Amino acid sequence: MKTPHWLVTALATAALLAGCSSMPSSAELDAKANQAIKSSFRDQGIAKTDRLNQDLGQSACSSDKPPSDAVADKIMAEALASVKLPANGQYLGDWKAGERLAQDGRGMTWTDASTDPKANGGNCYNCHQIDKKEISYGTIGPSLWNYGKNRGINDLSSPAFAPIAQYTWVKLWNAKAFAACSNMPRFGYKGLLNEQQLRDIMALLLDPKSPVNQ
Amino acid sequence: MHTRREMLARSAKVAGLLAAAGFLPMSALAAWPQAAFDAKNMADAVKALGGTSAPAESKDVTITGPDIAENGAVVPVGVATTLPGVKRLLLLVEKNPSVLAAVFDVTDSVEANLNTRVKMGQSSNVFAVAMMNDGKVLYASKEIKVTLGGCGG
Amino acid sequence: MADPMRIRAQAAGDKVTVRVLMSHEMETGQRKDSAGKVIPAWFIQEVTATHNGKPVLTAEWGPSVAKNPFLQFVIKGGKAGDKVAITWVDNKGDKRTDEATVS
Amino acid sequence: MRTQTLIGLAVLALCAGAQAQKSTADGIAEYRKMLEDGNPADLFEAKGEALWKQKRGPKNASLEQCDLGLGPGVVKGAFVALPRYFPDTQKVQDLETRLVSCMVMLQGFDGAEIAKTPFGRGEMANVTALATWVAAESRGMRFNLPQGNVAERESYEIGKRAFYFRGGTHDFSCASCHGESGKRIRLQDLPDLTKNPGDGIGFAAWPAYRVSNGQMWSMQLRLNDCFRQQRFPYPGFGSEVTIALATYMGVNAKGAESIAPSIKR
Repeated sequence: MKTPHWLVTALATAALLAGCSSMPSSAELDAKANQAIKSSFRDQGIAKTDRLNQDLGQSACSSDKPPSDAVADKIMAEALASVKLPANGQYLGDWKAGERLAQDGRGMTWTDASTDPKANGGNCYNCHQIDKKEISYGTIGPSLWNYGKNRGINDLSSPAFAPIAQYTWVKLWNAKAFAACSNMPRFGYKGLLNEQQLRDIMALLLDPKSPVNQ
Repeated sequence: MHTRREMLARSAKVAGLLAAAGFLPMSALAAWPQAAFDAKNMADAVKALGGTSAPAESKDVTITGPDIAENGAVVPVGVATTLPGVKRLLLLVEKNPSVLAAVFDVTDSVEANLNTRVKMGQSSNVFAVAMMNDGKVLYASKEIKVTLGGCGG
Repeated sequence: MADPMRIRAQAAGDKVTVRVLMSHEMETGQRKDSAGKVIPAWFIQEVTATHNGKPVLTAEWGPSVAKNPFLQFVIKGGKAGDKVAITWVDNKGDKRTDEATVS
Repeated sequence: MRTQTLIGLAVLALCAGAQAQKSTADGIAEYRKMLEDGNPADLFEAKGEALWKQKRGPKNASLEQCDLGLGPGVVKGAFVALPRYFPDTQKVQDLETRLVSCMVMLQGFDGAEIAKTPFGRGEMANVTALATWVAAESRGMRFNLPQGNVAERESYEIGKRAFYFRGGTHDFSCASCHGESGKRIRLQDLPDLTKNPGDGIGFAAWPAYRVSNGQMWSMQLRLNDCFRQQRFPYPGFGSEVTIALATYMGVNAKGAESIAPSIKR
């Protein structure tokens, strides 16, 4: 984006006229904010200050305005390329284990002992309705009730299954593949859940036997 | 000089002896009723508190509490009855490790209407019990759902 | 020493509604600390209330009464200016008494 | 006949569904209402008031001459105008860091030592109790933070940037949960903190008694635990980001009525 020279001059003059009480420029404030963030945190347990080093997907989504289309496209392309599909094309695990993971909001905080995915939950109900029997669900993400059923998966041999399963796996692995600034954690990419855990959550969403699809 | 703990232990023993001899006065309950708090269900708790008849459900006993508790750590509950001749009111949580939560020995100077807050480990029936002077044991129950909280909860 | 209670006693007609908050951990004895050691039970076992010095209510509590306990009851035949005193005793033998004037 | 019964049952089931939906929200509202009368925050408020008046510390002085921004000893109204800039410390300070400054200047306490103390322990527990009482003295008043000073405006701008800063293992920022209206996490409503979320909501509700752990939570602890749940590293007590976020939320809450200290899940 180009700013006309006359505007820059006018703004600079206005700033000068405002004198000592003038505010720093937006760029200066950005620098000050970054400095403040650096100096305000310290390591605690497994939560180290390197968690503040942003990748593009984080830094470009750190304001009240979305990134440019070009940047968003780059984030999505990189996210898509990062996805590891499951070994042997085995997408589904055990929906009961998936439900337990969906209920579990633990993991990766400074009060947690280990960064091993086995110590982590999926946090799903914090943001999504999933099994209708659970009344304590969040609304930051869409309802996932009847997730598989609504997408035409009545049995696992249905032709709808393969593309939906792949889409869902990618979404769970790295949600930025479909929305650059998605609110959803990148469960596979960031090592929050392992392959088996992802399969279990996949089963909760897609298995026709899962209570989610009744 | 006796410590309070020794005194309590002693008065418990004395109360036990008195009870065995059939001389249990009201004030003997100054010692904490350990057996009642160890009980695993309502009937046993009532028995441990000297109740002689089986608890019967009654519309004359009221239990108050929310249908849903946002957090099980603090659940407001109340027990009340309009019947005259109440000796003791109890609050119990069916699925807690210690079922009995509170015992209130009421006098004529207070209304048979008490409110407190209990902990609940999970969704459970909560019982309000009125032990009457005539030996009747009446109760009301209510299911209270305990929900899971956000984030790590 | 335990922190003071908050006692509110309000008269309406010839009845006095008493609301008490007590400062107490009410530890169940069922929880473990971060090192896996059981945190010993520590809870109020007995609460007594007096109205102008006369005992009106005794309560025995177990560990499932909530932390920083709340108790509400109604005294018959009370009026503004009366004294209501509450005493609690916990399983370690600690005790505390506080008094309030009915308003 | 059979069909009719089935339809009847289906309608019943639908109604039950609708009722269950309604009763969840109603049930929670009823629960919260029941807890309002007899908020254990009262216990901390009373303790805070006693601490304010009590002669303590190496200098054996009370805090009664503490300047919370409206002049020495003025408590009423101070809470709804914090954080603000203080010439004597040349810093923008929130309620808690200001209380620590007063404990240092008037009572001779070691401020760095207090800042290092975990929440709920020692002098930090006293700071929380004091903050609870000071906040309570402004109950019913409306937030109106001063923004006349450059440092105050800068604090707001830094706070805004920190609010949207994404990081950590889960890519969360404050805005992930608090950047939109009408959302909830599990059953808890999430205030939109980018604007005035309404009377007694968000910034206007803390300090608050937390039912889940039976603790009194100040705004510093509230922010600390937000960052923990965000999977961020540990924010220092009174660190620049925490003050800036408080300024951002406080200025956004302009006009909101304070109900602090409140009671929360």
